[in-house]
Amino acid sequence: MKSKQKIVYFLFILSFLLAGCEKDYSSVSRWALLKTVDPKPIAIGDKENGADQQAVEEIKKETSETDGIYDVAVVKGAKDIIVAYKVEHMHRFKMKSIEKELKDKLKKNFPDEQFTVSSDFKIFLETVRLYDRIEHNQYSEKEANKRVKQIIALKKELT
Amino acid sequence: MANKKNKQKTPQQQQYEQLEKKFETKRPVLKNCIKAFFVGGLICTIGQVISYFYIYFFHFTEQTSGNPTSATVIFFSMLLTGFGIYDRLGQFAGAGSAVPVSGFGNSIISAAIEHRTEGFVLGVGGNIFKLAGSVILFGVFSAFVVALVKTIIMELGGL
Amino acid sequence: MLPMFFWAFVIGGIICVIGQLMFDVAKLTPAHTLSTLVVAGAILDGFGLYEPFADFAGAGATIPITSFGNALVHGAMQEAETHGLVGVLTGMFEVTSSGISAAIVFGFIGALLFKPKG
Amino acid sequence: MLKGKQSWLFPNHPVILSTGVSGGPFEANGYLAHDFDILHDDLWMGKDSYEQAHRLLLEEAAQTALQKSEVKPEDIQFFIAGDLINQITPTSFAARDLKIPYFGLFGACSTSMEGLALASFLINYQGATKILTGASSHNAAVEKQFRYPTEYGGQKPPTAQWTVTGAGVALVAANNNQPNLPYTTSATIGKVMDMGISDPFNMGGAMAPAAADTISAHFNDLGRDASYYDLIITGDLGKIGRETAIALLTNNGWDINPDKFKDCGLLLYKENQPVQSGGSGAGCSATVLYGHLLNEMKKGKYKKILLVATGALLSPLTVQQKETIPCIAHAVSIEINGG
Repeated sequence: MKSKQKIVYFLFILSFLLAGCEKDYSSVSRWALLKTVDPKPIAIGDKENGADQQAVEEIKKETSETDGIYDVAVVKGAKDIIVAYKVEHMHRFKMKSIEKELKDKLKKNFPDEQFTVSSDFKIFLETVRLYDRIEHNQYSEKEANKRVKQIIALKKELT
Repeated sequence: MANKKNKQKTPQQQQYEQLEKKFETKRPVLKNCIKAFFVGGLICTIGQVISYFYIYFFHFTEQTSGNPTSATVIFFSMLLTGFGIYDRLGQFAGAGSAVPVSGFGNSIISAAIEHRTEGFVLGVGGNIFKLAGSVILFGVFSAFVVALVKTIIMELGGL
Repeated sequence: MLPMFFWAFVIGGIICVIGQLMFDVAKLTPAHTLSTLVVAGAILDGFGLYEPFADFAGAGATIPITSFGNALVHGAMQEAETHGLVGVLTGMFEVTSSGISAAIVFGFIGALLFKPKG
Repeated sequence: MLKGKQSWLFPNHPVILSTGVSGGPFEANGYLAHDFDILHDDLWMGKDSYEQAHRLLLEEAAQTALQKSEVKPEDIQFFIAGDLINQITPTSFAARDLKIPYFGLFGACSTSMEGLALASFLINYQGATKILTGASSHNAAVEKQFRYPTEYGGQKPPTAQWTVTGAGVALVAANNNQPNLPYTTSATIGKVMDMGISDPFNMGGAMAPAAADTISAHFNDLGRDASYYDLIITGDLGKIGRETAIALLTNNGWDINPDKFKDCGLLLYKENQPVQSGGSGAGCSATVLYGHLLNEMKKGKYKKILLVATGALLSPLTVQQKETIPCIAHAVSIEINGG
């Protein structure tokens, strides 16, 4: 416990120093928490204007129209679709009911898809990071799908 | 309670109390509240920064980042207590530094430091919860009662 | 994110002001004040009010000691869902353990490293 | 000689042969720093615990008093002293090393005058020729016992007082017509008063009635009034207690000149030091009297003073059991024949 925490604090200080030199991510995910980034929805392994791509764009539109939600990131993996979004601050009190409402709505409109819906900043951040890497072709399709699974696992830890 | 006490007081004592009140320096309630507001708010904002730090750089979500955040705040509280700064901050800010979890840490750490002259087992071990003990006791007991009541209600509701 | 900081500051500050009023107006000792706040946190969570509040205020709700009561109830309820009434007892420290263990560990490290300055 | 109800007269005028005063870092920054014989710049004073540092303060003050008058410990009959710590261990442990027959006193912060009154009485009636008497307190040791750990960030209200780190010791001896030495002329032993104050952060308010009662008794017993003295000085009433005591005495029909009614706890520290209502503790009246006030008397500023040391006889236990605070005050008058 002790040594583990020590490492954490060491990293804590170190990462402050390194934060300036970090070149991994492009500016989109870097500012993901600070401002509205509005990333394009992505369907992994799908061509431009494919059926999947149209579906994710539809999902994004649907999600964005929900009351209190802004800045939506959608990534479609092999099986699952991650829908991460931000909630306007004054709506955060009823964040749980917004999530439920959105889930029900998506299930109704897209009965064939598997959704992972989250308003957690971490999930949003990771989704945008994934989007960045796919956009910059840093990930192969396989890697991207693996990453999708990791994010879903992270979300499951929450509950 | 206060009423019962007053009844026990002789008229002479009550008369004296009134006289003494005239000379008693009033607690600067408004000033204290403003100081508590700003210091307490600042500590919480720092906590928010730390939790975003954990979200951004480590595998913590908004929900799970609470744990490392309080641990970090308590760590800083240890440093401030050890260097003799926290007691001065406490005199300035009152509840502003006592109510956040750093104040909980301070109460444990200050008791531990204070009693090291009596040895680590009887001194530190025996006195470390001298101040925080009541918080833990009432926290745990009230949580037990609340959870018990809630569980029973839910099970009855399920019947 | 920026409103998050703002609300963390404001809500955290307000909880501290409540504590200060308990010090100065109700003339409670720090131990009484903090115990009362913890119990208040537990009761609020009992009514399911603490979580939305924490969603809204972030660290403004999780850093003040009230969250300790909330976390204890949370741990107990989580276990209660899987293990029934026994879980209330066993699950209590599931969520809060980090705060207490950090305080204990750092308290002891502090005792090893520091002397009271007076 | 008993005079009136509760006062002693000392017709043989026991003299205060020499004094020793030690203090801590906080006192070194105060107004009266130059009146201390020994000042430490660290609360630990090189010891392993605050309690040991507490003992060191008393030992040093005692040694200084002995050195100044070139008296050996063997020539002293009794050591009468006390402090605030449980079972007055710092004083008793210091007595162990001094090897002087010892009376341990507990009168909380009134210990200094309790000791001086008893020492004067014994010497006046040939019970002894030389007695060492004193009182001491150590801020951190007392805080640790009575309040919170010293590093705990609790907020002290403006009525709170700051415990003095310091010891004052006087060597009281039979009067052999030594020139220019202060001598004690009378003492009034107070009774325990409880006016129903239960706030341990408002000691001054709790102790003021005891001080007023003892001063009134002193005036009545000896047929004096406030004009007899150049200075009436209380031990550690602080701002609130001092004003309350003046009001109480005025209500009782005594004419008190506020300029001649001071408080040891208010003399020690500067305004910018965070002592809230003033200094307190057993060492407060002891260090101020045996240092500052006797120096001023020797310089001729005061001829007759009345020192009223006040004590709050509480313990952390009684506070938690919601008991009110019983208080006591003892007065000793000290005079000097001006050169």
